This record gives sequence, C-alpha cells and structure tokens, in this order.
Amino acid sequence: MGDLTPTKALELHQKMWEIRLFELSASRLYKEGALPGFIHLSIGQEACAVGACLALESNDYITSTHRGHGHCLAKGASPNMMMAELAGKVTGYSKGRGGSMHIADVAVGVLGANGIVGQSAPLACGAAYTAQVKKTKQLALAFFGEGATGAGPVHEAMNIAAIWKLPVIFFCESNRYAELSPYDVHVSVPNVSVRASNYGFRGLTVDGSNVAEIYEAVSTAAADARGGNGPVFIEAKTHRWHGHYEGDPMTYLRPADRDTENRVDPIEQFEKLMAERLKIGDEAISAAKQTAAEIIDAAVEYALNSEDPSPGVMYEDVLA
Amino acid sequence: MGDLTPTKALELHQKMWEIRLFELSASRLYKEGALPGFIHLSIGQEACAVGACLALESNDYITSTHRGHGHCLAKGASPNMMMAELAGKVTGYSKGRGGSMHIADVAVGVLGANGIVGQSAPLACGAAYTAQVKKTKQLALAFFGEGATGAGPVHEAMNIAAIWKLPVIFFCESNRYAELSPYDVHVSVPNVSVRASNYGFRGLTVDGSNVAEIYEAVSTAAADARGGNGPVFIEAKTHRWHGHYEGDPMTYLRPADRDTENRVDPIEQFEKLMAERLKIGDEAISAAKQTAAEIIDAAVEYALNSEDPSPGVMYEDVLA
Amino acid sequence: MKTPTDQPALEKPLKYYSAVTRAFREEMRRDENVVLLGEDVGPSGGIFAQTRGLHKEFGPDRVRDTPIAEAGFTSLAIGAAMTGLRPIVEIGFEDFLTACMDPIVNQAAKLRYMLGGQVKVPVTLYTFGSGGVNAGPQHSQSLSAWFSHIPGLKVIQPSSARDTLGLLKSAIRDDNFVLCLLCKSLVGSKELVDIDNDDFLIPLGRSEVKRVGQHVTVVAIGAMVRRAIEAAETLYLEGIDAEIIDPRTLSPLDIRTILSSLEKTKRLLIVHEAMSPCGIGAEIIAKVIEHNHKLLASPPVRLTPPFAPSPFSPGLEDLYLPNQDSISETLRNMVPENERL
Amino acid sequence: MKTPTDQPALEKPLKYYSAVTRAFREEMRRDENVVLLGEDVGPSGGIFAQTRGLHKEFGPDRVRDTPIAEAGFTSLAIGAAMTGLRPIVEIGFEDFLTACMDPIVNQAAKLRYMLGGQVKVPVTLYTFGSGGVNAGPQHSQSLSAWFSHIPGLKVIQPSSARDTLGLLKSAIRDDNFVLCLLCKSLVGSKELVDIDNDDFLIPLGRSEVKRVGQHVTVVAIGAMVRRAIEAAETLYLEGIDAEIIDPRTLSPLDIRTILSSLEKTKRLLIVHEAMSPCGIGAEIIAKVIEHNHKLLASPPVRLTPPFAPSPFSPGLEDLYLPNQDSISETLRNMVPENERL
Ligand SMILES: Cc1ncc(C[n+]2csc(CCOP(=O)(O)OP(=O)(O)O)c2C)c(N)n1
Ligand SMILES: Cc1ncc(C[n+]2csc(CCOP(=O)(O)OP(=O)(O)O)c2C)c(N)n1
Ligand SMILES: [Mg+2]
Ligand SMILES: [Mg+2]
Repeated sequence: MGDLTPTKALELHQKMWEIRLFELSASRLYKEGALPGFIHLSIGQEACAVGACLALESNDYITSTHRGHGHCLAKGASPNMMMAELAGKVTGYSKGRGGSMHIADVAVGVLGANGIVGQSAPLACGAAYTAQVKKTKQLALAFFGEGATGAGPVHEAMNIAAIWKLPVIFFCESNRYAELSPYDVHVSVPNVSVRASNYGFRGLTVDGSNVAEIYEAVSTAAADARGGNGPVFIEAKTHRWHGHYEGDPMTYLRPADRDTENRVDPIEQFEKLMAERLKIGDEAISAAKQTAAEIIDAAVEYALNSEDPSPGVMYEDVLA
Repeated sequence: MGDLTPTKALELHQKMWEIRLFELSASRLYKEGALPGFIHLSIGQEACAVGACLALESNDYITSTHRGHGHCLAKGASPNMMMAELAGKVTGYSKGRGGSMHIADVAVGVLGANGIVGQSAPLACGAAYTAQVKKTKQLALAFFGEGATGAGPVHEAMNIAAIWKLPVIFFCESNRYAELSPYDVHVSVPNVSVRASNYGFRGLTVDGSNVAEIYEAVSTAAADARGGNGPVFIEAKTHRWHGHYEGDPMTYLRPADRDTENRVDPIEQFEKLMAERLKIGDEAISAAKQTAAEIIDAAVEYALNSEDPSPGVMYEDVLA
Repeated sequence: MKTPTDQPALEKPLKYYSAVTRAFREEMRRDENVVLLGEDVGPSGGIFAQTRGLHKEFGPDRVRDTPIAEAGFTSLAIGAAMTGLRPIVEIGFEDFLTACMDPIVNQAAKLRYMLGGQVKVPVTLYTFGSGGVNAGPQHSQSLSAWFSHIPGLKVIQPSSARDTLGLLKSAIRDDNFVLCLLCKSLVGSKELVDIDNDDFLIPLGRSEVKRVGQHVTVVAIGAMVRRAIEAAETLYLEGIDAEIIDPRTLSPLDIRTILSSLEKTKRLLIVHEAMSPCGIGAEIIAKVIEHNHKLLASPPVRLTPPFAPSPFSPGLEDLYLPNQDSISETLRNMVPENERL
Repeated sequence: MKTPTDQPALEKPLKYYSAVTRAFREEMRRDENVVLLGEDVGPSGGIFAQTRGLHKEFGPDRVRDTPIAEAGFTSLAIGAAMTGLRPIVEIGFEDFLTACMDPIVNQAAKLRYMLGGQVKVPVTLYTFGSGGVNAGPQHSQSLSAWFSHIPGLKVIQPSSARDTLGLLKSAIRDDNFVLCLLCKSLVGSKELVDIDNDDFLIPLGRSEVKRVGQHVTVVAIGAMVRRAIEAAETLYLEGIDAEIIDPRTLSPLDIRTILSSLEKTKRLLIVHEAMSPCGIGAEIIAKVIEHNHKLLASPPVRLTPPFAPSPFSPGLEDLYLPNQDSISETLRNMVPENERL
C-alpha cells in the first residue's frame, strides 16, 4: 500500500463507489429507457480511473474515451451534470448536445471523453505541450484501451511525446476486450506496455484491480513527467464487467471470461486491504459508501428533473 | 560475403550501377529541364534496393516510396519505361499521368512507388494477405524511410502483420534525413528497428552500404516469412547523397553530413570486396558497369525520343 | 450451379441488416476471391448482427477481424485488391471514414489512373452512417459528398433492404472502389423481398422513381426516402402529388432520371441528411440549372439539417433531421393551391 | 508598440510565400501564445522557404519540427488550442489532409459544440494545394469543398500575396479552426504590397470584387483569379466586360457580393481548380438559384478540370486546368455578340 494515508485511502474508496454506483444507475436508467443513444460503462475498472486521477494535481489534464464516466468522475466532474448529459438534458455538461461520449469539465482538467478511439492520446500531448511551452508544471494523462493501441494516432502521439519529452502519461486500461473481440485480435504481445520501448521511454504493467498500485505507479510517473523526463506508459490489466455498450448480449465472451464468480472486485479487494493494513474501521468504510450513494442518487434525481434543451441550443456554439 | 556466388555478385553489382547511372542521368536531365515536377533520387542507397530486391523471387511483391527509382529497377522494371515516365511521355509506365512517384510494373511485382509517406507498409500487407489466403508462398516487401516510421499507418500495418503473421518484410532505409530534417526530429531511439519489438517480431539493423549483408538479411527474412513465421523488420543505415528532391539546396545539412570525402560509396566498396574476396577480375567488373551504362543511355534516348501523351490519355483509366 | 440462400425470400421479411449478410453470403459463395475485413466482422457477427454466420461458413482466412486501424486495414484491402482478391471492408460508423481518407482518396481512387491502367481496385467498403439513433455528433454524420467529389470512386446509399441487397451485390462485382453508405436508422427496418435467386443485381449509376407524381420532384436519399414517401402519401389527400426519386448511386449520379421528372413537374425538392453546403443537393441543383436555367417554375429547395453538428438529445435530433412533417410543410409551400388536384 | 516588419513593404514586392512568413512573424510577435508546428517548419525554413527565420527568432518551443504524423500533430495542436495556445499547423501538401481528417472534422470542428461551449479551438492550419507545378495526382488536389461541407470550420483560399497576409493574420486571431488553402502555383508570384503596419487584416467571410464589369460575373478561386483577370482584360478589347469576384473565404461563403453582382450581370461563370461535383461552384449555383430561380439570363457555367485525377505530364496538366484561353472561350460563348460593348 506504499505510503497511502487512511484519508487518501478513504478518498480513493469513496470515488470508486461513486463510479460504481453512477454506472449501475446509468445501466438501470438505460434499461428503463431514460437514457438515449449508446452508453459504455466501466464497472470493474473503477480502480484505474481512481488510482490514476487521484494521483494527479487538480490542474493536471486528462483526456478520456467512449468509456469515460469513471475518468471524469475521478477527476472531479460533477455527477449531476454528467448524469444530466447522459439523459440529454440542458443542465448537462454539453447542454444535451454531446451525451455520454463527450463529457468534459475543463475547469477540473477533464478535456473530454471522446467517441473516436485513439484520439485521447494526441489530444493529451497537446495539453502537455502547452504545459511545456508555458512551463506550468502541469501534465496530461490520456486514458485509452488496449484496442486503441492498434490505432495509428496513438503511435504518432507516443513517438512525438518521446521526441519532445512531453509531460504526458499514457494510461492503458487493458480490459481483455475491444468492442466484441478479445485482446489477441488487437495485440500480438502479452503486455501492451512494451509499446513504450518502441520509443525509448518507460512502460510498465500493473494490476488494474489494485487501486493502491495504480495510484503509486501514476504518482511516480507524474513526478517523472513533471521533472522533464518525458512520457511513461502504464498498462493496467483490468476487466470490463458489462458489455461493450449497454444492451450488448456478450455472446462473444470467451469461456474463461464468463466466470463472474471468481473475478476480482477492485472495490471489495480494496476494502479488505483498508481494514487489514490501514486498520480503517467498518463504519468509516460504510460511511464512505453511503456518501457515494447519496451523491449518485442526487445526480439521478437532478438529471431526471432537469429540462430538455430548447431548440435554440442546437444552433449555438458551432463557431466561437 | 556469406554464400554469394560470383554470378550473383556481378548481378548485384550491375544493378547498383544501373541505378546509380539512372539517377545521375535523371539528375542531369532534371537540371536541363527535360524532367518536370519533383524527383527524389536514391544515389548512395543503391545497396538497399539491390540487396533487398535480388533476395526476392520474381513473383514476390514490393511497394515503394517517393524515392523509388532504385527499388523499381532492382525488382526488374524497365529503365526505358521508367525514364519515359519521368519525362512525362506516353511510353512511360503511367502514360505520363503519374511521373516519378508512381512507377509500377505489376508483372515484375512492383506494386508502385507512392507519393504518400507510409502507405507502402499497409499496401504491402495487402499483397501479403493475398498470398496468405491463396497460399501462393509469395511475400511482399515494403520499402520506406525512417521518417515514415513516425506515421500511424506504418504502425497499424506492423501490428496487423504481427497478429496475422503475414509474409511481409518491412525494409526501412534509414538515410539520416526525412525531407529537410535529421533523424532525431523523427525518431527517439538510436535504431528504428526496435519498432518490431513493439509487436513481438524480429527487427534488425544492417549496414545499408553493404549489399551483401542486406542480401543475406533479406534472404533469411524471406525464408522466415515464407515459412509462416510472419514479418521481419530490417533497418538499413544508409546515406542520401543528393537533396530530398533535385534542386534542394541542402542548407539544413548537419556539419558531419557535409563531409562527402569520407563517406562510403556502396558500389566502390562492393567492387573492392568482389575483387578481394570473390576474385572477380577487373574486366568483369568494368564490363558490368559498361553494360549498365549502355542500358541507361538507351533509356534516356528512349525517353527523349518518345511522344507526349495525347489529350485523351487524361480521361482514361479513371474507373475500371 | 445455384446454392439456395438462407432466407427464403417469399416467406419472411428481409431486414436491412440481413440484406447485408445475404449479399455477402451469396457473393462469397459465388467467388472465392471475395473476402471480408473489419472490426468485429468475425466470430461476433458485428454490432448490428450484419455479418452473423459468415465467419463460420467461410473461415478465418476469408472473414477476418482487424485491429482498430481503419487506415491500415483499408490500405491493406487495397493492396489485396491489386493482387487478386476482392475485399469487402467494414468501417463501423461512417464518421470513422475520417481515419482512412488517404487510402480511399489518394490510393484507391487514383491507383488505376496513376499506374497507367495496370491495376484494378475492386473493394467494397460499407459503413453505417447518418443519424436518427441519438448517437451524437461523432457518430451520426453523412459524408457522401466528400466521396462524390473524388474521381475514381463510386458511392451508393441504399434506402431499403431490397436496394441494399441488389446494390451491394453489384458493388462487390464491380471492379472499382465502391463506398456503400448504409443508414443506421434503417438497420432494423424490414420489408418483403420477393427474390429467391442469388443473382439479384441493381445496376450502379441508376436512379429509381420510388413514387410517380406530377406536381413536384422530390429527390430523397437514404433514410429520407421513406419519410418522403410517407409525406407524399399524406399530401396526396391534400391534392399534392409528389414524384419521389431515389438516386441510390450518388456517384456517378444519374441526373437524367431527375431531369426527365423535372420536365414534367418543374419543381424540385431535395431531402438529405448530409450537410447542405457542397452537398449532393447542391450538385443536383447545379446540374439541373446548367442543363436548363429556365426549367424550374419555382426556386428549388434543399431540405437538410441545419449547418451544425448532429445533437445528441432526442428532442434536438428530431428537430435537426428532416422528417415527414417538415417535408410536407415544404411541399405545401412549393405547390400553389391552384395547381393542386 | 509597433515592431517594424522585416519587409519594408513599399520598397520591394512581396512574394506569396513571404506573405506567409510575414503574417506568422507579426502575429507571433504580437501574441506569445501563437506557436508553429509542422514538418520542416523549423531550422530548415520549409520547402518553399515559407517559415525561414522564424525558428531563429522564436526558438524551438514556439517553432517546432514534427515527425511525419499529420493526424498526431494536428490533434496535438487541437489539444494545445484547448489549453491556451494558438497553434499554426503546416500540412505540406493539401493532399495530405487526408491523413488528418479525423482531428479536423471529428475533433476541431465539433469540440466546442460537443463540450457545451467550454472550449475554443483557435488553430490555423495552412497547406499548399492545387496544381500547376506537375506534381502529379497525389500532390495537386484542391479539397476545399470537403471542409466547406463541415460546420465548425472556416476555409480561406488567398489568391495573392496581399490577401495571404491579411487573411492569414485574421485567421490566426480568429478563435476557430481555420484552414488556409494556399496555391502552390502562386508560391513565387509577387506584387507590390503597400502596407507598412503590422495590423493589416482582411476580414474572414468577405468576398472581394477584383474587377468591376457589367456583362458577366466570374467567381474565380485561388490561382484562377489571376487567370480570370487576365482573360477579362483581353476580352475587354473584344467588348466583353467581366466582373471578377474572389470569394477569398469559402466557408462561410459571402454569397451577397455574388448576388448583387448577378443582379447587374445576370450571367455566372465559376472557375476553380477543385473538382466540379459537390464543389464550391455547385454550392454557389445552388445558393443563387434558391435565392432567385429567374435571376440568370443564361445557364451558369462551372469551368473546372475534368472529373479525373490531376495528370503529371505538363502538356496534360495544361489542358486539365482552366486557363486564360479556356476562360476567354467560355465567356465568349456566354455573352452574346449583340450585348457586347
Ligand atoms: C476510430 C474508431 N474506430 C472504431 C470505433 C468503434 N469502437 C468504439 S469503442 C471500440 C473498442 C475500443 O476498445 P478499447 O480501446 O480496448 O477500449 P474499451 O472499449 O475496451 O474500453 C471500437 C472499435 C471508434 N469509436 N473509433
Ligand atoms: C503523409 C505524407 N506526409 C508528408 C509527406 C511529404 N514528404 C515527402 S517525403 C518526406 C520525408 C520522408 O522521409 P523518409 O521516410 O525518411 O524517406 P526519405 O525521403 O528519407 O527516403 C516527407 C515528409 C508525404 N509525401 N506524405
Ligand atoms: Mg479494451
Ligand atoms: Mg529518410
């Protein structure tokens, strides 16, 4: 558990619950027809978002993906405005124009979820470049999946980041599937973190269900990047518990991945560690979970009680 | 010199001279105004084209680049039709519609030079995929420069080739410059052949001025690929003697690269080896050079005496 | 020798997405050079079940899942086409064509021309585009105009299961790079398709008159065709008799069918989901007016979404897209009361 | 405080490519958030010498050579723009825009809209396009229509050194993603530019009447503007007096200037190097006819290259592109003898 203080641990823990409950609520609302379009949930991957984002400063940047709810919440976006956006309401981050795949809160460093696989990487390099030119000591962290590492723009971004020594962290949530097909359709090597060696920077693979390990890995990488040593690639091996999108029948799952009994729950596992190693009592743990539940329930309520956007919203912000 | 027979050595040698003289003629004709547009010459890189292509079977495929004259000649394209194309004549490979960057001779396995950096790699994978599906035992070799290894499509191609175990060789002519900027603007590692490790296949760096070494490396890689072991990446460290394009003032050259006295001439070096190791006599060497000269002179004559395309040519072959 | 197809046509209706599968199956049975590449086209059968069963029937050499590398595998398909295969390529959403413009535009469209006629590039690229399913700004675009702007490509956009079947089969047999721009909002739609042979081809480059009428010519594209027909049926009761033309192939565009309709109606409405500026509608108007600047009795109208990205929220997207109401309203304004039936 | 520019304007003529340099230099001096990225924009000064001196003056942080990664560094520039910089991006040849369509179209054009107005994307992307220098099919394209088709972008195409200066400076100060499509064939052209201050701005979205005339309106774009003016000067001696309009900004298009010219001339010729189908010419004709289907006294004409890739051989490319002769010939056919001066 490295140097994790009980306070920090409780923070990580509560955030994971916020994400879990946000996603479960979204899943339910989707089934009920209250959320339109496509949504992609990150249940099972909470430790990645939380471990990574809580290791950053609040003015650091992240760029995210189609599976971005966890990232945005972990970096500090408002659950209310997020859920409202998922519901297509005018109170959402994009006034209902964007939906689940386009949540951003620039004030807390979230430069946006993104519906185009791979774009998170070069966009993050741009934020890192700004930090470098302006000497702000900020950094940028790009989330993406193992599927995205097959995409050209990710490679172009890593190459540029290496040459320019940009303060950027490439954080890959390697969750066994990309859309409907397994890891080995997309990657020919056991650990996608070797991608970094291509460009001469550091790459490592961590347990994506272990929030403490991720927190530590990202903290070290962040110090590296801020110190001018350039990028780091972190692969977190994790599981996507739900389908690619809600409603996905998951007929393509490999037998080993059908076994939901024995899979590690990153939150449960962390709760055990909190109790055993940090001696955090049950009440504190339940209280954090309770707080998370209240936050998310409020977000659902906020979203459902919000107004639809008026037609004019459709024409705004096309140009600055 | 491995197993090189004197016959093979003379073949390699003559081809290098054909390329050298083709390029020198093109350079002269360009200065004289007989060749329009942009041309990119490969003087200094002859060993790469020749060592690589002569290690292939005649029904193997190559894909080439903007700097493709050497590749096409080495694979067996007609100097006459090539020079005619450079001159924009109707007797050229593209009837004057393509020019220097679009020479192809599908009958001898040349799928085309290409004006878009990086496209040679995925196109070659396509030819390799055909060979795999049709079980023809053919393979495809993609030429490209170190600059191209920064381009997304090259990475995408390497990843696919690795996963699909395609019979393809990625042959990188690492010639110190990409357009007007040096190696380290484009690549963050000393040898670009490490790119292969990213995907778990073999990568090696060879002396791009040593035709015998290249010939051997490609022969081995070809056997690998044909044997179903998938791709190999070969980086040949070489020099581009002329500018990026003819007319390039090369003001950007780094001091070390200004020294033309001490640079290795791949042809001269090979002639020494031929004499010393293979005991090939002076006359045979001069005769090969002489034959090359006659071939290229004839090509120049052919091109200059050919007709311009008639207007109708402009409208043909837009659709099949 | 004819192999029976898996969907006995007369018995159950054909879905738009099953028409895709059927076209592929029939053509892959007919010609072993036809292969299928794309993200999740393999064992999973695709996000819309559009390739279900093909991997099983034709095996992993001919039906192959790709990594997420649209530029790479589109270019790969072109290299394969130059060397003897006839690849079908799936790009999941039309918006992702932005990732493979170079292979399509600088390679496929020009290789035959650039290489002196030495090669053909028989690739059929299909993709699910257009809006109507609340997929938001990056998953709802209709980019047909881009490809219609480029010589060396063909572009089709089927508006029904039947057209999908016939056009896709023709595309696969065509020796050029053909883009087939399917409409997401039609994916689950179905119709009885009375075709029991496996050689049903709709020629590329031919418009179809989907409804005969006398007052106004409506050129509708993709998912807009049904909406236009529905509008026309309603309007008929009000005395407005619209002729509906579906170009089906957007490049090369069959302008003659449109012109001869206009000789009769003198009024032109174009309805498409693509943006208006430099779109297919602009091209149709330009061609009509170049042909005869006095042909039209009233100004032509392009009914398209506003010039803004496609909004996510259902209420907004409903307003954004042309629909039966806005088509009807526009037609009412175009056909004067005194000319109605 | 004004810093004197390096080209005292009144003394020597300004070249098209030097106008690029001058615009960048002035704007980079004015605003330290302006940075310049692209292949060979750094110490080498660019293939057309268009960035010469800038790396030396502004240093490697603000003027940075990129690897060959058009998608990557365009997207990077967008990320930088979202976080406070105002990048200028060079894509060497317009044809290579095919490699970065996703960042331009799915990111830059839509981010502000998708992210609820939270960000601006002030990027100026410039590139050398169009033909006339025997660069062959992959290095001669004019793709303006693609970008004019996409909401959220601005598109400019300067036809002179002066316009390049004024339009580029406005683009850099604009808070949107602006594509500046320069013409390769004009690179070395020069003219006296009587501007000695460093705040010379030409507003985006405004056409310019380059020559006043009465018989016919010629809308010419990019390198075609000079050719049209030359044709007009010659034709004047034959009694044909053409008005030449240069839109300068292709999106948003200033149609009003064109319409008011047509009120006078009633005749419309459009000359551009881009392909005809779904091009800017189609859009102009559509807009004119939608406005008033009776405005034109004769059919409008689009004079463009044939619908084929750009051929390499000089003789062919000369025939391929519109030129003074073909413009003159077309205008002679459009203006009846009895209406001439
Ligand atoms: C350029 C592009 N290609 C394809 C898609 C369709 N798509 C959306 S998510 C996805 C899979 C991504 O897999 P991965 O990167 O592993 O992320 P995960 O979904 O597992 O989190 C695909 C192919 C897309 N959105 N963008
Ligand atoms: C996609 C693309 N970007 C940029 C260019 C312009 N360009 C032509 S050659 C070249 C440099 C290529 O360098 P390298 O790959 O090392 O090959 P070399 O010229 O050294 O043989 C560049 C940038 C291009 N043709 N295509
Ligand atoms: Mg994944
Ligand atoms: Mg090089």
